[in-house]
Amino acid sequence: MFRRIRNILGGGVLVLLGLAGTAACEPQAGAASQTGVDTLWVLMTAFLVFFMQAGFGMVEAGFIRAKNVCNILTKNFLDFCMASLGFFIFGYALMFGDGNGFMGFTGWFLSGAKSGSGVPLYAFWLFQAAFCGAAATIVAGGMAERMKFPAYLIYSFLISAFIYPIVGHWIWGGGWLSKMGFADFAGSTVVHALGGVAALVGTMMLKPRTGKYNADGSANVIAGHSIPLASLGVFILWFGWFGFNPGSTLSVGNGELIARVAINTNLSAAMGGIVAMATVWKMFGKPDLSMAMNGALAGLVAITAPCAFVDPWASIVIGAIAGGLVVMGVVVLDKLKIDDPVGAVPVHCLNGIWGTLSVGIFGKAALGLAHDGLLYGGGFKQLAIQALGVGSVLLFIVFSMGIVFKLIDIFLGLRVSREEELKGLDIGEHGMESYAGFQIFTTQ
Amino acid sequence: MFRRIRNILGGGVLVLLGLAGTAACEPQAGAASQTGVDTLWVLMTAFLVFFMQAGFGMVEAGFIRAKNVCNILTKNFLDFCMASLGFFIFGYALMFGDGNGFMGFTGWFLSGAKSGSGVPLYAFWLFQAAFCGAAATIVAGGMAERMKFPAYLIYSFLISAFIYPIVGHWIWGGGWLSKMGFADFAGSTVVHALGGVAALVGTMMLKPRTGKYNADGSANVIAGHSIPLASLGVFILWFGWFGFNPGSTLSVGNGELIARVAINTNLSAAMGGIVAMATVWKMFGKPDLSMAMNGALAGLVAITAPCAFVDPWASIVIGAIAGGLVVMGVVVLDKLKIDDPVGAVPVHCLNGIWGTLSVGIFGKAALGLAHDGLLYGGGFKQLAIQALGVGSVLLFIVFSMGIVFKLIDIFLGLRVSREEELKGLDIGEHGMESYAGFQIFTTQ
Amino acid sequence: MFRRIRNILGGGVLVLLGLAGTAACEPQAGAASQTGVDTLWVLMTAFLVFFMQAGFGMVEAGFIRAKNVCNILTKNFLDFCMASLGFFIFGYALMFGDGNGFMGFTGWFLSGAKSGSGVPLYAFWLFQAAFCGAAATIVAGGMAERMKFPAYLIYSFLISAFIYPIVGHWIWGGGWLSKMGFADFAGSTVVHALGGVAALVGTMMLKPRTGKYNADGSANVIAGHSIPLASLGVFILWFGWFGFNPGSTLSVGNGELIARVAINTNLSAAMGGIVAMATVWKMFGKPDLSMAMNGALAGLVAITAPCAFVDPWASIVIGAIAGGLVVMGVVVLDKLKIDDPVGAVPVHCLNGIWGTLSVGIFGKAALGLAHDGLLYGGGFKQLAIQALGVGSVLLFIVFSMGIVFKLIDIFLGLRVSREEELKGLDIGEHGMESYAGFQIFTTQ
Amino acid sequence: MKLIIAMIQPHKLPDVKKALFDADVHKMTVTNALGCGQQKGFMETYRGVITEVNLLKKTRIEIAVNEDFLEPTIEAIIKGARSGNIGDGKIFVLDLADCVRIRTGEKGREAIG
Amino acid sequence: MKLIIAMIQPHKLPDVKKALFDADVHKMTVTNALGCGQQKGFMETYRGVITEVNLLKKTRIEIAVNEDFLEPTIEAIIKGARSGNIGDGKIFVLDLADCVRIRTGEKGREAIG
Amino acid sequence: MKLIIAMIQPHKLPDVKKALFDADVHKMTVTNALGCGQQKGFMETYRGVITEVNLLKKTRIEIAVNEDFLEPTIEAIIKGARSGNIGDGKIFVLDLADCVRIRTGEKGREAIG
Ligand SMILES: Nc1ncnc2c1ncn2[C@@H]1O[C@H](COP(=O)(O)OP(=O)(O)O)[C@@H](O)[C@H]1O
Ligand SMILES: Nc1ncnc2c1ncn2[C@@H]1O[C@H](COP(=O)(O)OP(=O)(O)O)[C@@H](O)[C@H]1O
Ligand SMILES: Nc1ncnc2c1ncn2[C@@H]1O[C@H](COP(=O)(O)OP(=O)(O)O)[C@@H](O)[C@H]1O
Repeated sequence: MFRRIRNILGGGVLVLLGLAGTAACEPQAGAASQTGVDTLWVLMTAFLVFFMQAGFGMVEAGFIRAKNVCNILTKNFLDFCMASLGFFIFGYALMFGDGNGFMGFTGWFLSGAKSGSGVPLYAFWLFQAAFCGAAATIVAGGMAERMKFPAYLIYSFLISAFIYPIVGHWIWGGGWLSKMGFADFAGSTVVHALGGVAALVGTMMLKPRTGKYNADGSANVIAGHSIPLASLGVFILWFGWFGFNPGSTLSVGNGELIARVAINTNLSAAMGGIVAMATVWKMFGKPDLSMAMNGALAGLVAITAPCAFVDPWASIVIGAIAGGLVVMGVVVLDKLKIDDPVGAVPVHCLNGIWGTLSVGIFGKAALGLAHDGLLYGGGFKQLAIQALGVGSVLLFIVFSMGIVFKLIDIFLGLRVSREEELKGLDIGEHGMESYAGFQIFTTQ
Repeated sequence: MFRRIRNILGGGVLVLLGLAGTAACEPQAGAASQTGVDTLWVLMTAFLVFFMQAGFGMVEAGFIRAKNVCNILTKNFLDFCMASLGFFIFGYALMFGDGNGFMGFTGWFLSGAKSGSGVPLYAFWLFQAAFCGAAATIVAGGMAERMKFPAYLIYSFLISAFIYPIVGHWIWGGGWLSKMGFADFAGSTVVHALGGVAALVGTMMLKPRTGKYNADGSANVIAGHSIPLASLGVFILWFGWFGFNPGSTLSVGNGELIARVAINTNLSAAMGGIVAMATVWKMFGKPDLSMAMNGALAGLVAITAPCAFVDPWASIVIGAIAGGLVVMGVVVLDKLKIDDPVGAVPVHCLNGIWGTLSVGIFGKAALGLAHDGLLYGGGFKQLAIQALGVGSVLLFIVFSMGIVFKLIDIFLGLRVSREEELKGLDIGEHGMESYAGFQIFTTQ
Repeated sequence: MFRRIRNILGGGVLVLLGLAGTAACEPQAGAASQTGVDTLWVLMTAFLVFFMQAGFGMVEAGFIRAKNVCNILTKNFLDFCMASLGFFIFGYALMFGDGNGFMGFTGWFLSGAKSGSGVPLYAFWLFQAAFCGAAATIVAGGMAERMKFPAYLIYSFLISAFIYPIVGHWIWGGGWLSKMGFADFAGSTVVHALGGVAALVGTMMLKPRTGKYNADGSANVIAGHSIPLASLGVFILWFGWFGFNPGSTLSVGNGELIARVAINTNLSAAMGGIVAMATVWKMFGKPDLSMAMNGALAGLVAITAPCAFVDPWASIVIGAIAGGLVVMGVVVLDKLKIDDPVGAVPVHCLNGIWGTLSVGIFGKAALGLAHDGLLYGGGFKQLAIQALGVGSVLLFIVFSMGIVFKLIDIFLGLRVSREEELKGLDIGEHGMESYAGFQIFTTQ
Repeated sequence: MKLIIAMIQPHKLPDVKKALFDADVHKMTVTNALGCGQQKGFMETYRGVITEVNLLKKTRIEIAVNEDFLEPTIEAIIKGARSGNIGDGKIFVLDLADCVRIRTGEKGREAIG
Repeated sequence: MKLIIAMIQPHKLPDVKKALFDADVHKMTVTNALGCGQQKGFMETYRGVITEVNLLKKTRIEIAVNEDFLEPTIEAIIKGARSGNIGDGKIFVLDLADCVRIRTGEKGREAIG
Repeated sequence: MKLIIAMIQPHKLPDVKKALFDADVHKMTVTNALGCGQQKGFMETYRGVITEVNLLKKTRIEIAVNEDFLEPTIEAIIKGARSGNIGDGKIFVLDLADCVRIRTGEKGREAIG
C-alpha cells in the first residue's frame, strides 16, 4: 500500500493537483497544507454524519413493534443508498450548481461541478450527501408501521434528488434566502424542519395505526419493542451531531469556531434531555426515558441553526425550551390524533422551527450573523428573516410533498392492507421476521 | 452554509480572533494553523470519549436482567446530561480555575475561565466534560438493579459538579498532587479509580441483590440478559478509549506521542482480554466472554495512566497483569458478598490503582516523567508518589462519597422496595418495559 | 494532564524527536507539522478500522441463531486480541521487515522495525494491525454455528501472525507482486479475497450445518436471529470503511486523494445495496434486507482495491456489478451445498476478486496506476497483473489454510459434536446463554 | 367445573378480553403459542431460500369456570375472536377435577373466581 | 393419574421447585404466561399516554402425578408459592387418562415418574 | 375426544411434525416450555459462579383428536420424538369434554379436524 502511495505522492498527486487545480498555494516543506487539513476535517465529520443513519435506524426500530422492525430498517438502509445516488445524479446540481435564486442547473453527475467551499469537490459532496440522507430518513419514523415499502422507495428518491436540493439551494446554494441573510448554520430548517414537516404531511395522509386511538378519542400505548436499541440510537445520533454541526464550518481555521459549535451542540442536547425528562415526570408521574431521549434530540435539532452564532449560555436556554417543546408536541399530536410513532414531528419539525427562530433572538452579529439578534439590540430584523425563511420552506414542503404523497397514493397506494398491518410488515413486505425464534406477543 | 462560512472566515473569524485573543501566531498562507489542528484533534477525541457513554450503557445493560434495563439506561443517559450541566456551572471552575492546591475558585459558568491547554477553552471544556461524564457513569453499573432513580440523579450531579472536579484539580488542575510530580496521563486515578471506588462504597451500602447469595454464603448466577449488547458496548468503549488516551495529549505535535499512546492502549487491552479469558478458562472450565471483555476493559483502565510514559512491551505486561487482576477481583468480591453486577469495581477501581502504580514501575523519565520508574533504575521515587496519589484519592472518595450516599439514603432512600426489585425497576420506576411484547422469564 | 503535556512538549517531545529520528523538518512557528497531521489522519482512520471489528461481530451474530451468538462474539472478540499480539510479535516483521520478495525477516516485536510510510512506526503499526484483525475475523462468519472454539483460537493466531503478513508482504511490503506493479489500494485482495477464500476452505471442510440441506438437495431457511443487530453491524462496517479506504492513503496531502477515495467508497457501497436489493426482489419476490446489506458490503469490498485509481462513475459501475455478484454467489453456494451462514464467501472472496480485477479495467495511470486500465486504452497489461496477483494469493491461501485447518482437524477436531450443535454452542462451549430469560424456540 | 382452552388469533386478544369482561369473566391465563391448522402459512424468503412457514402465531387462553359460566364464556370467546376466516381458532373444554386458590387454600367452586 | 396445572408468581418458582424436590416430585414442565385476576395491574406510561396493564407475568407449572402424590404435590406448591397476597395464583387438577414415556414406550402409572 | 399433550426435545419438532402429517394429523398447537425430569441439566458458568441449570428447553405440543385418531397420533409422536436417550419426553392424554370451532360454531367431533 504505502509503496503505492509513494509514487502517488510522487507522480500521482502532482498530477491530481494539476487536474483538480485547487487554489491551495503549496505550504513550505514540513508544514501541513491548510486545504488538506480542512479536507480531513470535512471528511471525518462527513463520516460522523453518515453514521447518524445508523442512529436513526436504531431509534426508529426501537420505538416501534417487533413485527415491523425489519421493514423500517430496510427503509432506513435503502433511503441512504437512494440519497447517495439521487444526490449524485441530480441533487448536487440543483443545490450547488449555477442557476437562479430558486435552483441550480449545472453539474449533473458532478461533471463540471464546483465545490461549495475550500475543500475538494468530492469531499464537499460527501458531506452534503450525508446531510441529504438524514433529511430523507427522518420521514421513515413518522410514517412507520403502515407505509408500503415501494411507496417509500419512490418517495425517498424524489426528496433526495429534487425537493431537498431545491430548498438547500435557497439557503446554502446562494439562493434567494441566503441572499436575504437568512442564517441556518447546519440545517435546523434545511434538514430538520424539512424532514419533520414532510413526516407530518405523510403521517396525516396515512392515518393512525390500527388500534392507536379508541372510539372515544383516547390514545393507547403502543410500546416500542426495544429501549436499548433506541437508547443506542440516540447516543449514535448525538455522536454524529458532533459531525453535523461542527463539520458545517467546512474549515478548521484557528479552532475557535469549531470549538464554539461543539460546546453549544453538547450543552443544548444535555439541557434538552434534562428538561424533557423533568416535564414528562411532572406531567405523567414517571421519568420516561423515551421522552428524555427525544428531548436531547430536540435540543440537538434546535441548536443546529444557531450553534455558530450564540454563546454557551444561550445554547442552554435554547436546549431547555426545546426539551419542553418536544413533550408538549407529543401530547398535542395525540390530542389531534396524529399518529407519529417515534416523535419525528415534535423533534424535527417543531424544534427545527424553534431553532431557526432562535438565531434571530440569541444570535450575535459579531459571530458572523447579518444582524444582531433580539437580545443584542438588533431588533426584529434577523428574527423576521428567520421567520420568513422557515415559513416559506414549510409552505414549499407541505405543497410539494403533499403532491408527491398524493400521487404515490393514487398510483401505488401509500398504506398496507389491514391484514398486513396486523400480521406485521416484516412478514408482509419482506417475508421474514426480525427476531427469528424469539417468542413475541403480537397481540397488539 | 458555505456562504455563511465565507463571511465568517472573512469578517467573523477575524473578529473571533480579536475576541478570543489566542496566542497562535498566524501561519503563512496555505499552511494549516497548529492551534487549529490541535483543536481538531481534541474535538475529535472528545467526540470519541463522549461515545463511550453509549459503550457504558450497553455493557451495563447487557450484564443485568431484562427487567432493569430501561432503568440503567435512563441513569446512564441522564448522568451525562447532568455532568454536562454540573461541569459547566461548577465543575470546570473547581477543577481548572485559579485557586489553591486543593481546588479552583474562578470561572463559574466558564465566564472568565481560561483554557487548560493550547486549544480554545470551549474545546478543552468539552474534552474534560466528557471525562467527567465517564467517571459518573461507572457507578451506575456497580449499583445496578436496586438503586432508586431519584437517588441516582442527585448522586450523579454531586459527583460531576463537585467531587470529580476537586480530585481533578489535584492532579490535572495544578493542585498539590500535580506539583509533586504525580503522573496520571489520562486518568487511571482521576476517572477510573475514583469512579470504581465510589461504586464500591455505593454497592456495599446498597447490599446485594435479592437472591444473589444463598444462606450458606454461596453465590448464584444472575446472568446478564444480552451478551450481544454487552459485547457491542465493550467494542464501543475500546473505540472510545482511542479518544480517551491519545486525546489526552491535547496536541498533535509531530505525531510521535499520540502514536505511542495509541499503540500502548491497544496492546494493553488486547493482552488484558487474552489473559482474563485464559485465567477464567483455567479456573472455571469455560471461556467466559463476559470475563474476557472485562479483561480488555481492565487492560484499558490500567494503561490509561502510563500510556504516554512506557514502551509497547511494558503495556503488554501491564495489560496482562490487569487481565489476571480483574478475574481475581470478581472472585474475591463474591467471596466477600459484595454484589457488583457488572464488575465495575474490579475493572475500574482495582485496575485504576494498578495502572497508576505501574507508572512508577515501567515509566521512563525520557518520556516526560518526573523520575525514571523502578525498572529503569529510578528507584521507588516515582512509585512512592504514585502510591501516595492514588491512596489519597481513594481515601477522599471513600470519605466524601460515603457521606453523599449516607445522606441520600437518609433523606430519600437509596434502595427500592423488595417488591419493586422483584417486579423489576423498569416497571417500578419508569412504568415501562424494555422489551415490550417479548416473552421473558422473570423468575429470577 | 495538560501540565504533564506542557513539559512533554517542552522536554519530552524534543527527546522523542531525537529518539525516533523522523525526517520531518520542523515547520515554522504557528504552522502545523505535516507529519503530525498525517499521523492524526492515520490514527483516526485506524480507530475506524478497529471499530469495524464491532461491525463484523454484530453482522455475524445477527445472521445466525440465538443459540450460537455468544460463541461467535467470543471468536470475533478474541481474534482481534490474538491479531494484535500475533501481528506485534511476528506479523509486522514478516510483512514490512527487510527480506526477500516472499517475506520480511526483521523487526520482531517491532524492535528495530521501520515505519512503512511517513508517519511514526507505532501509528503505522496500529493501522496495519487493525487490517490484520479484519482479515482474521471474516472467517468466523463462514464457519459459524459449528466450529470448535479452541480450533478457532489457534486458526486466528496462525492467520494473523504468519499467513496474512506474508501475503501482505508480497503486495504492500515491497514483495514480488508490488514490484510487478500489482495494485490493491486498500486490500480487496490482501484482506478480503484472502479472508473470504480462507472462509471458503474452512466452511467446506466443516460441512454444512445440521438441517441446512435436505436429502433432496434443497436448502432450508435458517433465519438470522436479529436483523437489527445485523443492520447495525453493516452501518458500523460502512462507517469503518471510511477509515479502511481513505486511511490507506497514509497521508492527507492536499486533500484531493482522500476525498476521491471517500466518495468512491460511498458510491460503490450505495449502488451495491440498491442492485442487490433489486436482484433479490426480482429473483425471489421479496426485498430481502439481509441481501441488500450484503450488497452494500460487496460494493465496499469491490471498491477497496480501485478506490484511489478510478472516477466516481466507475465506482458506481463497480458497485453495481458487486451487488449482482453477491446475490448470484449466495444462490450458487446453496446449489453447491456449501453452507456459509453469513455470506462471507460471496461478499469477501467473490468481490475481493472482482474489485482487484476492476482496477485493470477502470483504473487510470494518471491516478498513480502503473498502466492505464482496459477502458483507458491501456490494454490488458494492468488487468493481467491484477489477475496474476489475486490468482496467486488465492492459490497460496487455499494451500496454506488447507493445511492449517487439516492439522487442526486432526489434532483437535474442527467441528463440535452433533449434540452440542443441536443444543447450541453457547451452552456447549461457554456454558452460558446469550439471552438469559428470553423465551426462544430452539426447534431448529 | 370446567377448564376452557381457546386458541385464537393474537390480534383478537383485546376483543376477546373485552367480551369476557362484559360476560363478567375476569380471570384467565394467556400464553403464546404457534398453531398449525387449515389456515395456510406464509412464504418466508431469506438469503435466496424460500420455505413455507406453517406454524403461525396464536394466542392460547385458559379459563377455569363453574358449569353455569361455561356457555357464557364460550359465547364471549366466539364473540370476540370470530372473524369468519380460516384461522379463527378453536375452543377446547376439559373437566376440571379440582381447583385451589394458593393464597387462601380454598378449594373447588369458590376457588375458581 | 392427575395432571396438576399451577399458575404462580414468577419469582416464586425457585421456592416452589425446592418445595417440590423436598416432596420428592422431580418432574415438571414450566411455561411462561400472562395472568389476569383479582390482582390489579400496573400503570404503564409511555410517551405521554397512560394505560393499565392487567395481564401480569405469571409462571405456569404442569405436573403429572399418580393419585398418591396428588396431595403432597399440591401442599408443596402452596408451601412454595404462598405469600398471602392477592396474585399468589391457582392450582388446577385434571384427570389424566393416560401417560406415555416416549423413550421406552411405557404407559400409565410407571410412565409418570 | 381426547386432548394429547406431548413434551418433546425442541430439535425433534420437525421430525414429529413430519410423522404427524404422514399420519395425517394436520392440526396442532405448539408452545415453548422448560422441563425438569430425569435428564440432567448443564453447568452454567458466568463471571466466576457455577450453577446447574435443570430446567431444560422443551417443546410442548397439544393435539385434540377423536378416539379413532388417538393411537395413530401417539405412534406418530413417538416415531418422531424418540431417540432412546433420557429426555425424550412424555405424552399425556386427557379426556376432551367438548370442542368448538370458533369460525363456524361447530361443536364436538366435526370441530376437531
Ligand atoms: N385439533 C387441534 N388440536 C390442537 N390445536 C388445534 C386443533 N385444531 C386447531 N387448532 C388450533 O387452532 C388454530 C386455528 O385452526 P385452523 O384450522 O387454522 O382454523 P379453523 O379452526 O378456523 O379452521 C390452529 O392454528 C391451532 O393452533
Ligand atoms: N379462573 C381462572 N382461570 C384461569 N386462570 C386463573 C383463574 N383464576 C386465577 N387464574 C390465574 O391465577 C393468577 C392469580 O389469580 P389472582 O386472582 O390474581 O390472585 P388470587 O388467586 O390470589 O386471588 C391469575 O393471574 C391467573 O393467571
Ligand atoms: N410427571 C411429569 N409432569 C410434567 N412433565 C413431565 C413429567 N415427566 C416428564 N415431563 C416432561 O418430559 C421431559 C422429559 O422427561 P425426562 O424424565 O427428562 O426424560 P424421560 O421421560 O425420557 O425419562 C421433562 O423435561 C418434562 O418437561
